[in-house]
Amino acid sequence: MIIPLLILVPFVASLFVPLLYTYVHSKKIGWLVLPFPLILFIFLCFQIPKLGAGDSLFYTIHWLHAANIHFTTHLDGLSMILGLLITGMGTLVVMYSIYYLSEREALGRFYMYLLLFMGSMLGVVFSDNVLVLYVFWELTSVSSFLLIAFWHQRKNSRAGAKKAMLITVTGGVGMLVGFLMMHQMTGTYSIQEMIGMAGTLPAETLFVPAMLLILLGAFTKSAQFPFHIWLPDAMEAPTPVSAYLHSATMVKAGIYLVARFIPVFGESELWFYSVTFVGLITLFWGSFNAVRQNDLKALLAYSTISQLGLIMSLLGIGSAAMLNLPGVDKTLYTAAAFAGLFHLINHSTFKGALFMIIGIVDHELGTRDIRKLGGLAIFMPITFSIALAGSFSMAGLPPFNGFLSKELFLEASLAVQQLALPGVHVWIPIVAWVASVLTFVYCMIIVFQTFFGRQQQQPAWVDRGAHDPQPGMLLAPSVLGVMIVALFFFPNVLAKWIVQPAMGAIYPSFGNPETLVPHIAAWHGFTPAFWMTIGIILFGAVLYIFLPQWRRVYTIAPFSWRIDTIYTLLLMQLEGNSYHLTNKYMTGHLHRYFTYIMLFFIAMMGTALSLVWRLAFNFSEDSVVTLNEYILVFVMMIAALAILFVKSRLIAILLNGVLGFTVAFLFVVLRAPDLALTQIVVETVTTVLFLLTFRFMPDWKKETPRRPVKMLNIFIAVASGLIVILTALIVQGNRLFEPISKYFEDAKTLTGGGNIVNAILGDFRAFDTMLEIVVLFIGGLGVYVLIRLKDKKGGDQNEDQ
Amino acid sequence: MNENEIGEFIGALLILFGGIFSVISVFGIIRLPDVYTRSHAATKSSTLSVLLTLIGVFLYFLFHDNFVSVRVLLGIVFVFLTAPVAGHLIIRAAYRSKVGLADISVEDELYEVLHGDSSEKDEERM
Amino acid sequence: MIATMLAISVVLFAITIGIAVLRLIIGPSMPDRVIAMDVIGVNLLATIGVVSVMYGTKAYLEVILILGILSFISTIAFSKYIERGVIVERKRDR
Amino acid sequence: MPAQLLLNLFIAFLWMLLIDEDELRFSTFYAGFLVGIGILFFMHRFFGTRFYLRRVYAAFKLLFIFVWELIQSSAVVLRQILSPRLKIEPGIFKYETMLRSDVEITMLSMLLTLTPGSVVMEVTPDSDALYIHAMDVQESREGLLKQLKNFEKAIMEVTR
Amino acid sequence: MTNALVYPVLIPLLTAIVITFFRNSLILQRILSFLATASSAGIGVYLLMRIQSDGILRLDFGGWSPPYGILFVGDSFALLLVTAAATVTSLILLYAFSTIGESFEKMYVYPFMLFLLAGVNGSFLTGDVFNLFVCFEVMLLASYALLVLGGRKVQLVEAFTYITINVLASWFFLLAIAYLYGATGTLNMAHLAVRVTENGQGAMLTIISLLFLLVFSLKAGLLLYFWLPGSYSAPPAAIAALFGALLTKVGIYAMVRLFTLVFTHSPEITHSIIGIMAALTLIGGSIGALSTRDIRQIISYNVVIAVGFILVGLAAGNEVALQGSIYYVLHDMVVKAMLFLAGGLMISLTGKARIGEISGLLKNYPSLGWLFFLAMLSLTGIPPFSGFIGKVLLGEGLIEAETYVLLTLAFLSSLFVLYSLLRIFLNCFMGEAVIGEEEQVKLKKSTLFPIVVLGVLTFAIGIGADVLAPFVNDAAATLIDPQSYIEAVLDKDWLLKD
Amino acid sequence: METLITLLVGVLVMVAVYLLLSRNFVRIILGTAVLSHAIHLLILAMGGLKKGGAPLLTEEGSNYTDALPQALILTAIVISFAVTAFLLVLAYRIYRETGADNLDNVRRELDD
Amino acid sequence: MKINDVILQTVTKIVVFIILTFGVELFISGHNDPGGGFSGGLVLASALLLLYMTYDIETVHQGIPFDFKKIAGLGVFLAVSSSAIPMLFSNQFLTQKKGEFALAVFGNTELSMVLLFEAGVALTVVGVVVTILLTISEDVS
Ligand code: NA
Ligand code: NA
Repeated sequence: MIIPLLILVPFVASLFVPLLYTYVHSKKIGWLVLPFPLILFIFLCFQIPKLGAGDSLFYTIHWLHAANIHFTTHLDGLSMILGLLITGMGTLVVMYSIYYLSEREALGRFYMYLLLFMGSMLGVVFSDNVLVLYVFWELTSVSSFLLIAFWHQRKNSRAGAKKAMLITVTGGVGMLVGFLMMHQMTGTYSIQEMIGMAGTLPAETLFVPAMLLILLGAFTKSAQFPFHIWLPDAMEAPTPVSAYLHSATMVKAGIYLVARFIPVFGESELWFYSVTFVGLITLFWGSFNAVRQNDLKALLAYSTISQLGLIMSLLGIGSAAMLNLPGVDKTLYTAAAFAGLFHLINHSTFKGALFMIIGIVDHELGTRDIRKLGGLAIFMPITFSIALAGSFSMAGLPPFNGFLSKELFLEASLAVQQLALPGVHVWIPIVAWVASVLTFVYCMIIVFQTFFGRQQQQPAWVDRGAHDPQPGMLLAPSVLGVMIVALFFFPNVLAKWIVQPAMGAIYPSFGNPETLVPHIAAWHGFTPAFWMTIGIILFGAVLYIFLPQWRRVYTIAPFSWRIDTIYTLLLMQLEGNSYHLTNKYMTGHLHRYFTYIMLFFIAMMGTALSLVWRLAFNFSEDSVVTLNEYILVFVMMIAALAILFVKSRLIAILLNGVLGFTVAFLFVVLRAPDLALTQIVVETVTTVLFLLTFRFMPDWKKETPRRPVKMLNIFIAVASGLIVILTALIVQGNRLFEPISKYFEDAKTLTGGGNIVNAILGDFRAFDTMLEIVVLFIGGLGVYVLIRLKDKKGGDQNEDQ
Repeated sequence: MNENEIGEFIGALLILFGGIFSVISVFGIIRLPDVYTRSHAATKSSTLSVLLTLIGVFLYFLFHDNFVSVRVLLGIVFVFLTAPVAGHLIIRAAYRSKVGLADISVEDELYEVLHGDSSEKDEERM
Repeated sequence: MIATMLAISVVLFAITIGIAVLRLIIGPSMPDRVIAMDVIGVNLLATIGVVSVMYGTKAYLEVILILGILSFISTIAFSKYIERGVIVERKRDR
Repeated sequence: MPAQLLLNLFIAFLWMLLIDEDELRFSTFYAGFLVGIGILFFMHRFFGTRFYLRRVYAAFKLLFIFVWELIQSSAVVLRQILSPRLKIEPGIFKYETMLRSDVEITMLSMLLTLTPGSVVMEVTPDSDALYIHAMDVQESREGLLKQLKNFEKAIMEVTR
Repeated sequence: MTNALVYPVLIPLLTAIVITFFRNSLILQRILSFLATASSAGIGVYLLMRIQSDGILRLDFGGWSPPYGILFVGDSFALLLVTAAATVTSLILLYAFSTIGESFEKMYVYPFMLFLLAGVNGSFLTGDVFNLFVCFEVMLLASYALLVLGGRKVQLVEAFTYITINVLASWFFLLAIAYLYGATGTLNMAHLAVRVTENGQGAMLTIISLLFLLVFSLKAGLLLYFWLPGSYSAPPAAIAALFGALLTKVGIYAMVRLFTLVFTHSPEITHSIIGIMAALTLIGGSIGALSTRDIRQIISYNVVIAVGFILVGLAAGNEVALQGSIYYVLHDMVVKAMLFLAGGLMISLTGKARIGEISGLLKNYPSLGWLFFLAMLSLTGIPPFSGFIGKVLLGEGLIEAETYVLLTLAFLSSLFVLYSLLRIFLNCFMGEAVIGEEEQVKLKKSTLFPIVVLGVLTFAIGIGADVLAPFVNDAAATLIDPQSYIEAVLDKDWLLKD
Repeated sequence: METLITLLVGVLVMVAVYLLLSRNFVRIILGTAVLSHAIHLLILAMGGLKKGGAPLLTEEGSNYTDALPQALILTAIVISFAVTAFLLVLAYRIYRETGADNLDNVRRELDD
Repeated sequence: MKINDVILQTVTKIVVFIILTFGVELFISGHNDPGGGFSGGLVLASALLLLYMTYDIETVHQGIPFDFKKIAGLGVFLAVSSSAIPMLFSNQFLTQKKGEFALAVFGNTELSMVLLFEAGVALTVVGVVVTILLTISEDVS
């Protein structure tokens, strides 16, 4: 019960905060928000021992029995990591926001969105039912959208929000379909139950599409190449949001999902390849692009992309442990997954700290442009210290936690060489190493180009009052800074209490998770990984120093490409083409629409008829025709055809009237006196109506459509006529049943009326008659209204209320 | 042949006459030179033929079924009353809408009165 | 004998109607056409009478009267339209 | 005339009551009506008007004249239609009538129009003259005028 | 015999007629018309309960037992739609009360709306094909009148297009009925089902069924939707909402009903064609929604997309897919009404109707903006709003039927829905506010109220989908296995005799 | 007779469809009118023609023609009358409002 | 020269009565013969149409001062509510219950719900047709 409550609390809070804000209209509102994540964090901390003992907490609230969708929460090691990140980072970010955001901002809305996000994110990681997971998944997209567009007056904010929403929701929809396919295969929406059936799945045809679709969701959310393009634009959000959603938590949802599904899909080589290589490409592309950024925040965005790629590739390599390959030491690969989880945490600490620092710089100096910044170390010593820790950690330097996970990563990349799989031996270590070099470079950029150099700018900073911010603002980044260092010295505490249960969740079939947790040590000899690290530092330093020289690489073709351009072009093309395409057929011209409809009719019925031409015609049931009937019908045909050729509409009306009268006569011949009566009167009244409305209209002009149009019209008319005739003849020749009408011949005894038609109209089917006069009544009122209610303004304004 | 059969026969004969008359009068509608003369053929000869026919029908039912059809009688009266009015109105409309007389017409005492002073303008609307 | 007479007359009426339709199509003037329509209406009425006799039924006698009424009304409507353009005035002689 | 008719009907009804049969019968009513006619004819001078059946008689006479004219002139028109060469000289002429009331004018016009060879085209606004289109003015003017006089006289017998 | 079955038609009908006599007493008109729609909704709920306990209900009009007389058949499918239609109409009425204006109110706008509802409900309930035609006509005539109300040029022109196309559709309908009667000699739908089954749905009957398909496609806007965007964006918001919520649904209902009850024997032809048409509709609607900057047109194209989406379920033809379609229909009625009302309000408040002409409304009318946002999310199928459950079930059904192309298109279309509406939200609600506080038209609470209620409804349907589940499941079960429908309509001896 | 009527219906449909495809209001409305004639005759033909006397029980004889289609047609006639009236008045209003007698012209005017 | 419609008007005075009588007769006899509420109503409406054409709206309105919209509404109301009445006696909707009493005027005509229903139909038809005609005519002239 407690876990659903956990999820519910932020949602409830998100409703109350804006309400509260209307009363407490000040920055203090943040202090009221702070307890929520803090209490949740503390609560989760208390659960750690329970999970360490190998337990996990399940709770089900029944929701939709019909669709087998239930709100089942599941707290295990994996979700615990994310849960701690969400609440812990949440606490710090709120704390930071209290000082960061000015009083002028719409704080009520800000905290509402933030809490909304927090609840959704907790929902994502605690849900066992994939559809419920999806519910929260999309809600994180929505809250992210709202937060990115927080300053919606800015064009870029809106564009960024739109891009993030479109891409993540697209992925989400794909993921949903993947889940539905999983349901088709397994009959369940529960992840745990799916894991239980994992062995039988690869044989299913839907296995691969389901896997790819779920990965699509994960990749879009975690900003993996080529879907990463939304993340840099998401930096339009206030910095606390960037720190929280777009580096520490939301983007980790995709990572979480991949980790979650390793037990389900891990046995597939395709899974291994997809996750590993997408991760590696993202790692490379992110770090490569981070180097060229001038905006510190953009740099951090690309670095986040890169780091997410790193974690993703680690999970990919980790999934190799599930591959049924002979003679493979599984722990080599479980170690990769371990590294992934470890780095997941580490990344949140140093990246969160860095974002907050950048925020402080921006807040204090009003710019994030590297080219304008420099030499801040003297003015902002505390800020600088934290930045240094964060950057060096990210670069993989000791004594910071990033060093440890970087080592593990390099080892994992080398471990791949043991795999008997094509295409992995060379590329994975090389890409890993190159990307690490680039990572080193941009970390140096952060440190040295912001806090050192550019001495000439210093007086300007003094004028602007560059100094460390008030202590409150430094509190949150300081906490993270401490963690960066602490985790370097005590990594195994984290490993045992936090990561180990998660390993159990990723590899449920591997027995005791304790065996899956390697001992982390800062120094473990002159391993290949060590030499790689040395190489990274050396090459990185060289590259950093000669950056101005080789920077033009970014203008060379493949490196200058931006996936963004594809996105923009796609949307533009979509809008432009859809405009042209739609305008091509939605012309507003009635005759065009009639043409479509009739052509559809002809195509469908014509095809059907031509396929069943064997259906016999049978004229034996035909009743006799007398000479006068032949003459009259012939005359009717002439009169009808003449309508097409007469040059005045009055003649056409006359001909139509004659047609009506002769139809009435046919009704007499065909034994339908009531029809004849009605037809005659209705025809006359209709004719009178024609005359009444004609006075002001000009006579019709001869319509001379272009020849092809005319031929088409003739074709349509003739074909329609033929189809009607043929179908009618088929039906007349192949009546299947006696009509039910014999019953009505007892009308006299049944209803007391001797006129069967009227008995039907007034009794058997009186309801038709009742509605028919209602129709007539509406028609009458309609005509009245049509004439009487005139648009007084005359013009076509939108005054439609 | 009893008296009923004679009655029926007379009825049928009237009907046949009606048919013949109608063909002849419609022949007039084709042959005559202008709308005014054609209206003569229409309003009366065809009225006559219809009246003959309806009387025939009336007689037939009278003798065949001993049935006095008030509706047919009413129909006869109705045609009798309305046919001339209709003819008169069409012709008046024709003249007022300036449909010309045939060339063979010899005199027109109405022309001066109606179209002489062009105070009333009736353009053709068809 | 009677049947033959009736059959012949029905055909004759049909021919009449056919010719009237021809006049209706060729005109030339509008009143010509209205006259033709009037002729068609009245002859249809007669035909229905004969057909009633042929079928030996009184079911269609209402139709005769109603056709008479409405062919009259439509003739008046057309004449008024040709003559005045308006067939129902709000107030005469304004 | 209406008063006399009403009285006649009253007498017939009275007669029916007097006979006092078990059920209402049309024949009794009919008999009573005939009795009423007799009584009224005997008494009509007291009303200061003509005996109403005289009008009925006049109406029948008018009808007879009309039917006769109808047949006659129909024959003329049919002959003209059927003659191989059209020999007609149509035209419009004005006829000033001595009839005045709406009903009289209408009756005259209808009779004129129904008989072949002539159509009333216009009635003057004062209802004192008719414009008549004749199928063959020269040949039938004599006949037409005679016909008109006949009609006028017969109509006045009925209406006045 | 349950006379209550006719109330959802009779009450609006009688009320409409009665209030025509009180043209000038607007208050009375409003009270009565609202009572009529609200009570219809209530009766719908009551009847749904009755069906749960008593099974499918029927009412033989005049006591003439089927197939001779006309009857109403109340199964869960029909009554779910009746309830939704009446509910949505009553909310739209509330909106109309404060926006439609006195000149409209005196020109019978409420009677027309009630007539429309009566026709719609009749179409849902009737068990007779020809009566279905008549009910359609009641609905159509009312829609014609509503469409021209106000008499602006653009309305008149769109009305002409709309009416003539519907006249053609009605003609096709009659043609189809004529052929069907000629072939089977009956009009009662259950009886038709029996006779078609007995004879086997041969080529002739399939050809006839294609004609019905054409008719309902025109009415529903399945592929043949050319008339829709124009005519739905011409009238005032309340009326457009009514159209958007109800009109296409009737065509959809009829198509589902006939192709699950009567013409069920050649799905490889009929349902395949429906599938292809639905696919093309999804594509055309999606493209259309991006093609225009006119807010109402965008919303109208969303109507088109929904039609394709719902009928994809019929094409798949299995029970889960149909459940999904039913959920989605209900959802769409609520949310389309909401969207049209919100869109209409935007236009009336600003006097502008196109993206790019409006900006920053969120500052002026935050509540309206968030309601629009909510409608957008719901329509995209973003949980936990009402679109989600239908989407999920439909997805399940499509996967089960292995119709992956339809699956792909259906789910892709929701992205187009999102994008098209997001454009409105980002451009019109977000951004710099251009309307100053002093020139800002005041937004009345009473105007906003019905939109709020609709928003609550879409949330409630999403969260409380389980409350609807027994009804939806029953509805889908009846559609999949119409035997219970047939047995409820035709008495035992009839089934034996035939 | 059924075949003959069906042929007539076919011709009427051809004429009507051709009229519907034109631009002038009156032509289109005439098209719908002709279309309604066609469908009424077709419905009648679908019930079988001249298979008995007029469906009046007062008539002698025991064989009646199918009355149901007749009832349906009566309903259809009324409805098509209502629609035609509405459509005509609509065309008239459009003309009074815009001075155009076909939709293309009005559209052109609206676009400007 | 002004138009003198004396002939038309005189004849119409007579003819209208024939038409009206016929219309009522059609309405009454629809039970067993061709006719009924609908055609009866139409004929009545065409009688009125003839009057409007012969005279003019204002003149006719002086003689027949009805709001035809209301007549139509009354008709529909009659038809629909008479359908609903049987429900009050726990019969099915639209049960056309036959009454036992005979009306002296029309002989042994059964007064049934059908008659009420048909009267509603006839009134609606008259009301609607005349409303349409008048609405257009008043706008045109
Ligand atoms: Na004469
Ligand atoms: Na018609």
